[in-house]
Amino acid sequence: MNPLVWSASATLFLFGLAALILRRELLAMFLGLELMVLAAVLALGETAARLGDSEGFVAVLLILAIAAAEAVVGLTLILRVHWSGRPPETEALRELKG
Amino acid sequence: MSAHWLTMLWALPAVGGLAALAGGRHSRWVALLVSAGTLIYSFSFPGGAVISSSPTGPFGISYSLACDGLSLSLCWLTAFLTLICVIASWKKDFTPGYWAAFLFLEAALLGVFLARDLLLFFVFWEAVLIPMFFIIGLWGMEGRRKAAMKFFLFTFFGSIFLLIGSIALVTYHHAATGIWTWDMAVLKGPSGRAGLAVFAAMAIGFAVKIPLVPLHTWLPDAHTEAPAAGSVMLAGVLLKMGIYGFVRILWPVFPQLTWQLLPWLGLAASINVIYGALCAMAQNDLKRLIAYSSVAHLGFCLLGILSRTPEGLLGGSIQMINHGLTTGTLFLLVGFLYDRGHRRGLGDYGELFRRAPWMTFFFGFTMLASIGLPGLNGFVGEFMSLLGMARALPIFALLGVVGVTLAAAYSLPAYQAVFWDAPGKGSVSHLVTDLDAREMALLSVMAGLMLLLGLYPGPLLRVMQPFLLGLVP
Amino acid sequence: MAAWIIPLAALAAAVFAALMIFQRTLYGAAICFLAVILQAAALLFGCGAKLLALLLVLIYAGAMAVLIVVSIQTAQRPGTPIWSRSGLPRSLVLAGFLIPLAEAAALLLGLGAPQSAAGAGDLMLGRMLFGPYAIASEAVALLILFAALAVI
Amino acid sequence: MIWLLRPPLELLQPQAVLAVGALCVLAAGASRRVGLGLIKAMAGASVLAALLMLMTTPFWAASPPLLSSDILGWAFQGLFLCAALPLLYLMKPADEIPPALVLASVLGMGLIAVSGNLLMLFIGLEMMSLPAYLLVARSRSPQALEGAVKYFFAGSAAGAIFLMGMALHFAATGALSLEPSTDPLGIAGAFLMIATALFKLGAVPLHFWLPDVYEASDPELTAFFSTGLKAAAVLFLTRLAPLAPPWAMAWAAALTILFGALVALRQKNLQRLLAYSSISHAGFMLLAVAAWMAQGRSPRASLAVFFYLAAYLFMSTGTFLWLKTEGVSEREEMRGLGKARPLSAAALAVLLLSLAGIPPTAGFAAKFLVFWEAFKAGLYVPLILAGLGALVSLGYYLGLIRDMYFEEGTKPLASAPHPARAVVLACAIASILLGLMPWL
Amino acid sequence: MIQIPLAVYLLFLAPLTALAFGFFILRPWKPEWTHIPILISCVVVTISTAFLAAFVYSGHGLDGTLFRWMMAGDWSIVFGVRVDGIGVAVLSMVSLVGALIHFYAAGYMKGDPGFSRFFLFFHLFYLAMIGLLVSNNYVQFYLFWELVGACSYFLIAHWLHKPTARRAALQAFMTNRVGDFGLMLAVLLILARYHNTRFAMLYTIAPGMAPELLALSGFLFFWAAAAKSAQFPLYFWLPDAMEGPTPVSALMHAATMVTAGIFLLVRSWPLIGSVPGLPNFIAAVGAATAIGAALLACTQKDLKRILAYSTVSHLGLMAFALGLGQVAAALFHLVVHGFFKAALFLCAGNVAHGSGKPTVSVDEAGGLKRSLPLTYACFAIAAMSLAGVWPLAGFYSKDAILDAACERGPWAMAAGLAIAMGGALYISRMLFLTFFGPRAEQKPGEHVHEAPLIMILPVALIVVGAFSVGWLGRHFTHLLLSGWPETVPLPVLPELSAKVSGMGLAAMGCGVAISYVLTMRLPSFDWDWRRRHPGLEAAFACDLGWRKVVAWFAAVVVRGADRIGRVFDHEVLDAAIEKSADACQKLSQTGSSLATGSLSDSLWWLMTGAAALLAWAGLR
Repeated sequence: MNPLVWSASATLFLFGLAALILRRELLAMFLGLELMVLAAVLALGETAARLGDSEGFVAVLLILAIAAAEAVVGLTLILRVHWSGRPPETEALRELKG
Repeated sequence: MSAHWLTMLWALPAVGGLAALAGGRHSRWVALLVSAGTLIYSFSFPGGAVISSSPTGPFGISYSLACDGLSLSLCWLTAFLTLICVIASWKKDFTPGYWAAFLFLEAALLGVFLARDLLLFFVFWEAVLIPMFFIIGLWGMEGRRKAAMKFFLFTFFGSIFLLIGSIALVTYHHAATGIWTWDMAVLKGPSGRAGLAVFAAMAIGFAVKIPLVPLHTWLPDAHTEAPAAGSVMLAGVLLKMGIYGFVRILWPVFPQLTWQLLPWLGLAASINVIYGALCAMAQNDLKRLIAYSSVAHLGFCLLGILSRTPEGLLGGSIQMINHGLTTGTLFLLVGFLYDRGHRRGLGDYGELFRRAPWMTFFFGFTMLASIGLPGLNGFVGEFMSLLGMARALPIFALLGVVGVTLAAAYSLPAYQAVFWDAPGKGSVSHLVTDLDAREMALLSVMAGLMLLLGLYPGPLLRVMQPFLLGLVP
Repeated sequence: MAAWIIPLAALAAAVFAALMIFQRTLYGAAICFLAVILQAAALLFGCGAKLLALLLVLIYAGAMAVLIVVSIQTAQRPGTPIWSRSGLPRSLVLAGFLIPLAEAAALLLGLGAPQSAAGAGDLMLGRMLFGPYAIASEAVALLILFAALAVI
Repeated sequence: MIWLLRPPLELLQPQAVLAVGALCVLAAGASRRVGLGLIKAMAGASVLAALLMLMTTPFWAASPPLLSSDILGWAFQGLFLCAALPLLYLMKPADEIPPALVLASVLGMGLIAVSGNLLMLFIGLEMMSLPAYLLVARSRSPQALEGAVKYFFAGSAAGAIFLMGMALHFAATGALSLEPSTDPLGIAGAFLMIATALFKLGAVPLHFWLPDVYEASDPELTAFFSTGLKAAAVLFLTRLAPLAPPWAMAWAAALTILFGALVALRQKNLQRLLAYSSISHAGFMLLAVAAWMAQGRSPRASLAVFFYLAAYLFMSTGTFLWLKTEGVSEREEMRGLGKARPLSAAALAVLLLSLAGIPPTAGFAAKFLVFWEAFKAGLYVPLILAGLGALVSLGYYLGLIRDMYFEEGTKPLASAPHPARAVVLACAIASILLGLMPWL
Repeated sequence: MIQIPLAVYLLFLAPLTALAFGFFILRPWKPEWTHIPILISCVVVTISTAFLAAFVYSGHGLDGTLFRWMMAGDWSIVFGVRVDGIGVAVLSMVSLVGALIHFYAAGYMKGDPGFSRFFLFFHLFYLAMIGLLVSNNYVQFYLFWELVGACSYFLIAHWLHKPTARRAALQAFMTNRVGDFGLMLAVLLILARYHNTRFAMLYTIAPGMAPELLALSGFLFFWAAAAKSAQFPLYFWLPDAMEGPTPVSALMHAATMVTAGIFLLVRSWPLIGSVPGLPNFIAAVGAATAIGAALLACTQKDLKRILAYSTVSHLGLMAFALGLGQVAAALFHLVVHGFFKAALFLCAGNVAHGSGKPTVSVDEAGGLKRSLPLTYACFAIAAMSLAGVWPLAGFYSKDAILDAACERGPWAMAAGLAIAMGGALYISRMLFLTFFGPRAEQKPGEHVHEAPLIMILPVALIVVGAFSVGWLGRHFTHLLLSGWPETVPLPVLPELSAKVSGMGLAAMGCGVAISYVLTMRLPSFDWDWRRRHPGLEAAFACDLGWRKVVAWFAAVVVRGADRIGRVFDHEVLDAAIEKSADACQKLSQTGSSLATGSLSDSLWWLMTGAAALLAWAGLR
C-alpha cells in the first residue's frame, strides 16, 4: 500500500469528479470522467504490482479496453449533440425536467 | 353441505355481474334475477356451521370459507338489501355498469362475511372498495369525484394497518406455535406489548370502517354524494364489516386483551354515540343527518359487542341487521324524495303531508324505528346492547341511554321540517308527488320486516346464538 | 536517489489535474489531460508495473487522448482559437512533456530502483488472459464490437 | 443433459445463443438483402432460443474465477429474456442496429446473472448499459439525444465509482471475489459498489437520471428499461449483498418509496409519472432485498424478491405498452377515455389497480409477500413508511382512473386496433391470475 | 301454566283487529267510516275489563307469559300479562272513560280532514294504555310507555297546519323522552343485576335487593313519572299540549296518559317504598307542584289551559298522597280524578264546539248558562266533584288524602288544606266566568248552539261516574286486596274522620266564596290587575320563570350540537384530512423542483448519495 500513489490516485479521482460536476462543456466533463477511470486504474495497477498477482493485471487491461469502448459511445453522443446544432454544453440539454 | 356450496354463494353474484356487464339493455333484468336468486340461495343454508376449505398452501394460506349464524344473517341482509336496491333504482335508465357494480359489490360483501382465511378476508375486504368507488364516482351527486377518492383512500389507509396487523399476528403465531396458518379460528394473538400493538393495528383497520369518531369524516361525504341505492348499501352493509371484523377476528384471537381494553373501547363507542347524535342535530342536509345517525347507531353495535355478555353480543349483532333495514329504508325514502325534488336540504321542502301522505307515513314509521321506539326493530338491538354494557360497565350504559334520548332530538325536528312545517321561500315541495306502486310495495315490505323484527326477533336471535355465545369469557 | 521519481510524478499529476479543471479553452484541458496520463504512466512504472505503464501510454494516451483531441477540434465553432492560443504558457507545456521523459529515462537506466521485485505478474498476463479469464476477454471483445455500433 | 458446452461454460449457454443471435442480426443487416421484419424475427427467435437453452442450464454451478450462479440468478435470466420479448415485437427500428443492441443489453444482463467476481460484474454492467445509451439515442422523441447524453454521463460516472470501489476492495482483500471484508478500506469499497447498484436501481438520492431517460425513450423501450434493467439492477444488488448492511437498505427503500410516490402525484407527462412510480416500486424491491439480506439470504425471501419482479414485469410492460397503443402522453388526454374506449380503459384500470396493490391483483400479492418478509426481518418502521408510500401512490393511480371514468372526455378517440393491444390485455389478465398465487 | 281467560286476549286482539281493519281497508276505501270498527272494539274492551274486574274481585290474581320476546342464551325477556288489583282498578276507569271519549270524539271530529288518521292514532293510544296497565314486567311496561308517548306526539300535532301545535307536540315528546331516559336506565340496571324484571319476582325479592340500586332506580322512576305525569321539573309540556283536539286532551291529559306516571310509582312502590327519604321527597315535590299549579290555574285565561294546570295540580296531589305512604288513597284519587277531569274537558269541548272555535278563552265566554244548559249542568257537577263537595266522589278521595296528611304533621295538613282551597278557587272561578252572567269585558259568541246528542250523552255518563264513584270506596279496597297475590303489605283506604272532613269542607267553602266575590262581585277584578301589573302578567305567563330556564337549557344543547357538528367536525377533523392531502401536494411540488433537468445537478446528487453511503460506512 504505497501511500504516495494512493494519495495521487485519490486526488486524481476527486479532480476528475470536480471536472465532471463543475465544467459546463460536455467534452471537459468527459475528460473528468476519463480522469476518474485513470485514478481507479492507477490504484488497481499499484496493488497488482505490489501483490504480483496477475488477476489484477488482467483486470486493469480489460478495464482499459472497456474505458475505450465507453469513450467511443460517449464521444459519438457528444458529437451528435454538436451536429444537431446545439452547443455541446449542459445548458443546452435542459428540456427534460420536473 | 359439500365444499363448493359456499363458493357458489359469492360466485353467483360475481358471475351475474359479468353477465350484467354484457347484458346491454337487459342488464337490469339480469341484475334482478341474480340478486333474487342469491337471496333465495342464501336462505337455503342451515343455521349450523358449514366449513369448506382447500388444502393449505406453503405459506399457511388456504381458500377456506365458513358460514355460521352471524355470517349467515349478514349474508341474508346483504342479499336482501341488494335486491331492494335493484328494485329501487329500476325506473332510472342506468348503464349496464351500474347493475354490474352492485352485483360485484354483493359478491365481495358475501365474500367478506364468508371468509375463514384471514388473507382471503382481507382480499374481499379491499375488493369491496372497487365497486363502491365506481358506484359513488360514476352515478353520484355533484361532489362525487372528491367523495369517491376520499372514501377509497381513507379506507385504504385503514386496511394498510389491517394488513400489517394480520401479518404480525400470523408471524407471532408462528413464533409461538411453529406452524404457519391464516385460519381465523386457529390463530391466537401474542400477549403483552406486542399483542397490544397488533390489536391496535387491526383495530384501526376495522375502526375506519365502523366508523369510530376520529376516523369517520369520510362517511358524511360518501353518503351525501352516493346515489340513493349506493347509500343504502353503504350504510346497510359496508359499515357492518368493521363490527363483523371485531367480532369475528379480534375477539377470538385476543380473548383476554379485549377484556383489559374494555374501558377504552367502551369510551370510544360511547363518544361515537353522543358525538354522532350531536353532529346529526347540526346538519341541514337530510343525507348527512342520516349518515351521522348511522355513526350513532354503530356506536350502539360496538357497545353491545364490547360487553362480551350474551345479551350484549346478540344485541350488537341484531342491531347490525336492524340498522341495515332501518337506515336502508331511510336512504331509500330520501332517494325517492331526491328523484322528485332534486334537493336534499331540510329547508327545501315543506308540508309534504298534503301532497305525499304515504311518503309521510313511511318516513314517520321508519324514523320512529330509527330512534328506537319499542315495538319496532331499532329498540331490540339498542336495548340488548345497552343491557350487555350495563352488566359490564354501567357508566357507558348511561351514556348510551343519553344517546337514545338525543336520537329523538335530531330525528323529529328534521321530520317536521320536511313533512309538516310550512314550505320556505325556495322550496320545491310543489314538485313532490306521492309514492308509486313499486315504491309502496318496497317500503311496505321493509316496514313489515321492521315491525316483525321489533316484536318477534326470536328466530333471528336463535340463528346468531351459537357463535356469539362461544365468545363469552 | 530513485526515491525522488514517484513523489515528483505524483506531484506533477496532481498539479496538471488541477490545471485541467480551470482551463478556459478545451485545448488547454486536453494538453493537461495528456500530461496527467504520462505522469500516471511514470508512477506505474515507478511501482514496478512496467508493462501496465506501457499499456497505459499505448491505449490511453495513444488511442483515447487522440480521439478526444479530434472530437474537441470538430466540436469547436469555426473561428475560435486553435492550439497556439490555448491559454497555456509555453513553458508549462514543455514541462508537462519533458518531466515524464526524464523520469522514464532515469528509470530505464536503473537509477530509480523499482519498488517491488515481483515482475512476474507481467509475464503471466498473456497466459492468464486466455486461460481462466478467457470468458472475460471474450466478453470485452463483444463489448467493444457493440460499442462500435454507436457510430452507425 | 449438458449437450452443448463443456462443464465450465454450460452456465453461459443462453448468453452464447444471444451473442450468436446478435452477430447474425448484424451480419444480416450488413448484407442489405434481408428485410427489417425478418431481422426482428431473427432477434426474437434468438431470445426464444435463449429461453429454451435456459431450461437446460443447471441452477447450481460455479467455475472458480469468473462464474457462479444460483437459483435467483437463473430465475432472473428468465425475467430478462421475457422483458426483451415485447420490445423486440413492438419496436419499429430504422435499421438492424437496435435489435442487435437489445440482444447485447440482454447478454450483459445474462453476464451479471452468472458472474462470480467483481470484474465479470463490471463487464456485465457495461455490456448492459452501453447498448442502452444507444437505444435511448435512437428513440423517436425530440429529446432522445438529451436523454441519452444524461444517461451516458450518469452511467459512466457510476461505472467509475464502481471501479474505485473495486480498487479499494482489491487493495483490502487482495482478490476480486465477492467475500465481505472487515477492514475499513474494504467496507468503503463495498459501499461505493452498493452506491452504483442503487444508482442503477433508481434509489432516491441517485435517481435523477431515471425520469429524464424514461421520458425521452419510446414507451416500449421504457417498458424494457423499467422491467429488464431494474431486474438486472436488483440482481446486481443481490450479488453485492454480502457486503451491504440490511438496515441502510431498508431506510433507503422507505425513502425511495415515499419520494417516488410523492413526486409522481403532480406529474403532467404520463411517462414521467410512470417513471417516478417505477422509482417507488424500486423502493419496494429494495425493501425486499433488504429483508432478504436481514434474514441471512433465506430462500423464502428470495421468492418474495423474484415474485415482486415477475408481477412488476407484467404490470409495467402492460402500462407502458398501453401508452403506446393509445398514443396518450399527457395526463389531460386521459379524460373521458372510460366512455371513448371501454375495453382498453378497463385493461388500464386493472393494471393501475395492480400497480397500486389492490387485492385481487398480482400487485397486491407481491406487496403482501414483501410486507411479510420485511416484518419477519424485523424492519418495522420502514414497513409502515412503505405502507404510507403505497397509500400516496394510490392517490395518483386512482387519480388516473378517476380522470378516465369520472371526467368528460375532450379527445374523440377511436384509434385503429393496434397489435400491442393484445399484449396489454394479456398483461392485465396475467396481473389478475398472478394475484391468485397465494391460494393456488 | 295457568289458563289465561279469553278476556285478556280480547283486550289486545280487539283493538289490533280494529286498527288493522281501519288502516288497511277503511282508510284507503272509505275514510269517514274508520271510527265504526274502533268504537266496536272499545265496547268489547270495556266488557272484557268488566269481566276481569269481576274475576279479580272474586279473589283471583293472574300473572302469565304470552310469548318470549328477546332471548340470549338462557336469559330472556317475555311478553306477559298481569291482572291484579291495582291494574284492574285503573284499567276499569281507563277503559270506561276511554270508550266514552271515543264516542264523544266521533261527534266532535266529524268533518275534520284528518278524521281517519285521528281515530287510528286515538285507538292505538287506547291500546297502548291498556297494554301498559296489564303488562307484567318493566320492559314490556317500557314498550307501552314509549308507545303512549309517540301516540301523544301525533295526536297533539293532529292539526298539522298550526305551528304552535307542532311545536307543542315536539316539546311534549322530547320532555317525555327525557323522562323515559330515567325509566330505561332504571330498567337496564335492575335487569343487569337480577336478570329479570317481572313484577311478581321483584316483589318477592324486594327486601333483599341492593339498597343503593333501589335508591337510584327509585329516583329514576320518579324522574320518569315526573315527565309523564307532569310533576314540577318536567310539567311544562302539559299546558302547551292543549293545542290538540279536545278529545285528545280529555283522554290523554286528564284520564289516562298522565296517570301512567303515578301508576308506575304505584307498581314499583313495594320496591322503592322502603328507600329512606324518597317518599318524603316525592311528597314534597307533589305538594309543591299541586300548590304552584293551582296558583297558576287561577291566572289562566284559556279554558283548557286552566284545566291543564288543574290536572298538574291534582297529579301533584296524588304524588303527595303517595309520598305520605297512602298508595290506596292515591290510586282512588287517580280513578276519581279520571272521571271528573274527563267530564270537565268534554264540557269545555262542547263550549268550543258550540262556538265553532278550536279553543275558547275566558274573554269570549260568559253567560253560557242559557245557551248551553246541559253542558252547564254536567260542568257544574264535575266542578263541584273536583272542589270536593260532600256527596260527590271528589270529596271522598280528597278527604282520604287530607286524613293521611293530618296524621303526618302540621306542614302536611297545611299543604293539604291549601291544595283543597286552591282547587275550589280556580274551578269555581272558571264556572262563574264561563256560565254565569256575561261581564262587561266578555264578548260571548252570538249563536252558541248546544252540542249534538252523541257528544252530550258520553259527558252525562262520565258525570254519573264522577258523581257516584266516591261511594264505592269499600269495594275499591276489597278489589285492591283480593287481587294482590304477593305478600307485600298494601295499606288500605283510611276511614273518614268527621274532624278532617269538616276542615276539608271549610277550606273548600272559603275557596268557593273567595272566587265568588272576586269574579261576580268586584267589578272586572280579573281584567284590572292584568292591565295595571303587566309584569305580574308576564311572570305568570312564563310559569314564574321556569319556562325561560327550560328554553335556555334547550338553546345550550342546540348551540353545543351546532358547534360540534358544524365547527369542530368540519373545521378540525375534516380539515386534518384536507391539510394532509395539501401537504402531500406541496411535498410533491418541492420534490419535482429538485429535478432541475441539468446534467451537473443530477451528477452532483449522484456524488452526494455515494458520499452519504460512504459516511454511513465510516460510522459503522
